[in-house]
Amino acid sequence: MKKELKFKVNGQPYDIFVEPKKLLVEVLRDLVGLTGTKRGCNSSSCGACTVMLNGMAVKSCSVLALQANGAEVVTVEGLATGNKLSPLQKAFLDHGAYQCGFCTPGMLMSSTALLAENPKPTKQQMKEGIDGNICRCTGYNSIIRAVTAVVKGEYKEAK
Amino acid sequence: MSYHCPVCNKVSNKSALDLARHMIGRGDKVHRDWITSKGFKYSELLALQFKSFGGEGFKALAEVLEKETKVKD
Amino acid sequence: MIKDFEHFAPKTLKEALALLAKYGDDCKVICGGQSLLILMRQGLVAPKYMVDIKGISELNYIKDEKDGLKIGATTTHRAIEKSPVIKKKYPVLVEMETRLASIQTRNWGTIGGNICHGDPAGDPVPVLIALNATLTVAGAKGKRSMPVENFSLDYFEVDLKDGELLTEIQIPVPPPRTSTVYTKFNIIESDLATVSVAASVTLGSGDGVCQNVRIALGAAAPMAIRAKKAEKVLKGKKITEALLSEAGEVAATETEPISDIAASEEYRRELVKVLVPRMTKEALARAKKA
Amino acid sequence: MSEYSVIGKRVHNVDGTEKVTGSAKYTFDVVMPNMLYGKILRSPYPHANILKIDTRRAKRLVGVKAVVTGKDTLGRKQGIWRRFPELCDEEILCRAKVRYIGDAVAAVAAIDEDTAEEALDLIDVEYEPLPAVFDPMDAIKEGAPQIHEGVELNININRHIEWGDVDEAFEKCDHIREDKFKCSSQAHVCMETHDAVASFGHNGKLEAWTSSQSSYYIQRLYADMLDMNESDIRVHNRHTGGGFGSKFELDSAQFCAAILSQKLCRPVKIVLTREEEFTATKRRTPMYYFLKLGAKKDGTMLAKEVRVITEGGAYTAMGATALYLTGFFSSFPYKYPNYRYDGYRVYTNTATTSAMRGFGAPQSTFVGESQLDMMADDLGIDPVELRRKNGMTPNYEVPGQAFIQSCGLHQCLDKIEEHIKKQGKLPPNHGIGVSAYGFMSGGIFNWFNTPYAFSAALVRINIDGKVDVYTGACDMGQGSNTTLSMICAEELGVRLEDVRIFSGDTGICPPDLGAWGSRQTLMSGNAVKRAAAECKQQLIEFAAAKMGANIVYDLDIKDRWVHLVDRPERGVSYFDIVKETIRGKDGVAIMGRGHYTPHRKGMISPAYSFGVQAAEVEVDPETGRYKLVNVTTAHESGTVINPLGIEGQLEGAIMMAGGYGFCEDQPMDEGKILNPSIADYKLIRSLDMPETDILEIDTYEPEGPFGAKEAGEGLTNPTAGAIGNAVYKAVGVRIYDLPITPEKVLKALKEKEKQTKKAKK
Repeated sequence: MKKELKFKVNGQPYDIFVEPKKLLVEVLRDLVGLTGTKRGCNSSSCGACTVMLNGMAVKSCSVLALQANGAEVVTVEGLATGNKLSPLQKAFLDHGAYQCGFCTPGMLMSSTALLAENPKPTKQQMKEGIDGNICRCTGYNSIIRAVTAVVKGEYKEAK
Repeated sequence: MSYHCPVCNKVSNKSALDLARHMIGRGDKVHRDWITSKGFKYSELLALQFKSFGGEGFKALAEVLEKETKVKD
Repeated sequence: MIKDFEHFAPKTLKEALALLAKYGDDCKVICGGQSLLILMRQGLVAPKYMVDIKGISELNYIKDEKDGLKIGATTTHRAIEKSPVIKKKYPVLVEMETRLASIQTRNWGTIGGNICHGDPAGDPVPVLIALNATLTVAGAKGKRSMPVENFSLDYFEVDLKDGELLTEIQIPVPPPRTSTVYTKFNIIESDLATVSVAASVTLGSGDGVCQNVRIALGAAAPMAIRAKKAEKVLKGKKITEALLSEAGEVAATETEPISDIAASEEYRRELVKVLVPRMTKEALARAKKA
Repeated sequence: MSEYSVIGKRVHNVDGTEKVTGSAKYTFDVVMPNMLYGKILRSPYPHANILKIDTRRAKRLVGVKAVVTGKDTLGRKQGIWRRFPELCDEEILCRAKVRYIGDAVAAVAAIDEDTAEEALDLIDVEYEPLPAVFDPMDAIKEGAPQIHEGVELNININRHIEWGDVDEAFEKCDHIREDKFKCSSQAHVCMETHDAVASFGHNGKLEAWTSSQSSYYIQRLYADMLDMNESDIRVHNRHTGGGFGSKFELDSAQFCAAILSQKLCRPVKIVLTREEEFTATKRRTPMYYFLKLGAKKDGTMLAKEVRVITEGGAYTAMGATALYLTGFFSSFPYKYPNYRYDGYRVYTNTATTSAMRGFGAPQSTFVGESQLDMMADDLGIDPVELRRKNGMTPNYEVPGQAFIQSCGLHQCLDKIEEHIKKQGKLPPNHGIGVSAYGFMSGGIFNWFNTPYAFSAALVRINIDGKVDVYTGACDMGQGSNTTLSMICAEELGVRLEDVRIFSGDTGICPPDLGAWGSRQTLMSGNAVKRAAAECKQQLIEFAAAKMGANIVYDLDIKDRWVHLVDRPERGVSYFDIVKETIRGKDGVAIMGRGHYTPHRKGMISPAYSFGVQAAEVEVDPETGRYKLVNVTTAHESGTVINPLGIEGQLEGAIMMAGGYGFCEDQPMDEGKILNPSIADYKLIRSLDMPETDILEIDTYEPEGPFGAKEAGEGLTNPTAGAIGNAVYKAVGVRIYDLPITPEKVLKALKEKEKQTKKAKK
């Protein structure tokens, strides 16, 4: 039977009842209605469902929704501040760090979590940061160039 | 001299072998039936062809075409 | 597709053990769930009750004590990977964790969950065997401890009696002039191991004799194993290239590898022959410097 | 300063802001009121008759609204080669017989996915298993099980290409090599799996949202299978999460959703699981390759003979084209005076093989470039030099096959040679392998049998000067929306942000054959350019009248400024002219129509792009494992319209083509794919990706818009061959079957060790 789930998504508090079997990604997409987070596999290996949970990048297809009780979740819809894109979003645009865009929400969340935890990662650490995310279009190097540009401070933080 | 395909209006002026390539290559029902009517099994011709280099399958058909479809112009 | 279940989220170990005793075989423990949820999504596991121990903070710790390192079962891989004290005193654990699956999996998955999943290709167990680690499990009838190498019984089967929970991993302080190294062979960097080797070497004082050696192999048998015969080839002797390759040959005979889409049986044995000497030599080199 | 103001600039993708904010809507995200969710029941048998399907239990499950089987369809057979009815052989929802593990036999629509999935287990299907055959070499033997009625030796189609006198030429060769290769299968792994929302109205018309590369094809194939007028069907292709050749044929998600929706007049959404994506959609064609190559001592290639047997899988799909193209590109990019190709596509009881990026050329390039390197070794000639000696040149005619206008192969060879020299002496166990390639910019053939122009576009200029482009082209991520918008802006002389593009919606966009064969930049680009030119002409006429300039002056528009070409300072604002033109045309918005169909062109394609790739690997000789260090590519594709786009295509191609050589494979057991998940199907990730450098070559293709040609699929051809040649250069072993795994490298090294020991005795 359903249990209460109280948590925040992109700063907005939610208090909803979910079946224990519900995964975090299902709650975000179907109940909270944020379809930016995608799903691309059934074996927790593609990373398209990556969101930030209490500041950490996690695969929302591999987290029970109820385990997010009391947590702060950030999805791709939460990256921009009002009508200002985040530095990473702007860098992705400039460097063509996406093509079909289906893995891009996951890539952005992994990169955002990486920089939140370590503002000056080495190139190897950047690659480790997105190694959990499969992209079939770009060949990853454009994403690494975008993250590098942000690390070098080429983009102002949106106030 | 040229060789006229007995089934469709394709004319090959090079050789019977060239016409054989056209007929087997086209591979539609009409061409296959004509080839079978000459006592060949279409799939056997193909089998001959892919078993080894040298285009043996086509040579076999070309001999028949040499006789039956040559036209002196 | 996951079948629905009743979800309990106990806050203390005591509560968790009570729940496990009450529901027995009908319930399953979930912590990070990084491996378990894959099985549940594919309908391979469908318990009626789930005891979610992710929130039990009393099992989430890294303690560096006089007699060694204590790690709580619900500690995440990432916490181990980023722990300064582990980086300083047990660097092999950090090297191992960095190549374990992905950052997302390491952020939420736990060391205890990984060990209890019992995958012979899992990264932590071979390293813990090489480090001579022990595990503590707790049940309604009390606690018991065992060397980590005895915990895995068979393919995805561990020594957890009904109603028991893994609570702690203990790693003894390594003797002086000791170094432990780990490597896993695969084609894609962050993939599961096709074969993995952990080696720990302790040097005698000043004479280059290998006072003690522990060699553990992953993905080379239904569970992670110690290559005891190979250890005997080296123990108490001065290490030479010939001895090292002999150890590799012997270790290969101790494996029962499977053939699967990643590699054939012969190739896994061949890799053991190459990686055991290579890693033992690496451990030896580092031990000299330690 | 290049004379273009929009083309060649590094611009953001026009749909970029939606994609980096997660607001881009894919079919995956479509939710409609009253919508149901569907699941498909698939055959567990590789070859079996369907005796009985009992759906009663499933229909009684609470929440199930409809269950359909083959009996609920018209029993038609679909195929993309509509001109050849005998090649349209796929029922999608099988009526009497299943032909591979994964063939669809029933579909359920329910209130949610879990209920639909549960209902699948309640459908009882009685199969009569038949003997099955999996390898093409077995399927062509006498007495092998017949997969399709009346098809002898399971030969689905055979193709022949020949010029010159091959047998005579081999007589004159100093050196002849015969080699045998095996090319493996590969999965597209689009991040968005196949999905569709089909919605029948009570008016009998169908509206569908689907992830697709050609909404017009889906519309037409729907019409065939449902016996409807194609214009009673509207297909939307919102954003698509990747296609790579897997999304322009009607698939089970689209068809079953439509059949279910037709019964209920409610929208039905079906999203294939990743496992279905691996097992029940199409994949790259595995091929057995037999090559015979003859050359003179000085390295001149005299004759090449190629025999190919491909694993066709259960149905024809686009496999027939792959068979033709692999034979055609086996001669690329060299001038063979005598050439013979025989290809056979053989039905097998495995998942159907069809189009995938490169479409037969990655296979022919891997085997061709591997053999060429071996020939270079035999003759003692440098591999680059051997390629330079035989390489195609501009305005070369592939005898009786194709006419090549622009060809920058030799500039690419020079640049790659320079790059290799710059690396200097490589560390031990490192090697750099070379691989040259050529590819087409869209195909001439019209096997789809549509009377429409290949590409069509409509451009409309509104009162505020803003431009709307309507094109049937489909953007699956390769960036055609951006490239086509740039072409329109450049032609009209406005800025990119003045252009808004509508694509892939068959309701409002003119038909276009869609995204395959790397055709859209050239073909859809030409259509958009001509439509924009038609609008420009109307503006120029009004501007000339208004300015009253001497008629000897030509007018042009650049950066929103209508001006005299010879006196650029004399002009008038584009925005003013637009208002006046509309007022002068009785208030009608300015419209332009453009279309493109290649006429009187060479057999295969209006234009060809070329390139050479150098891959560096580092091999661990004790385990056979090797690392992809660097892949450098000199690619020429005429004028580069969208630099960010072409760089993305190149790096993405290296991930896919590199994977084809390095790790990707679909091992099978009795027709069952053993690794149907992203966990088990090895893919290159960021840690495994090599450094990628691009050496841009400047060429101009007269046939293409502003001189542009393809940069989509050609780049997927060389990498497997470059890796194979690099491994040979590094440790001296040649691998003849893909993928090149460490196990194969070590086995070959051990073999070589045995040989040298024996030789010493």
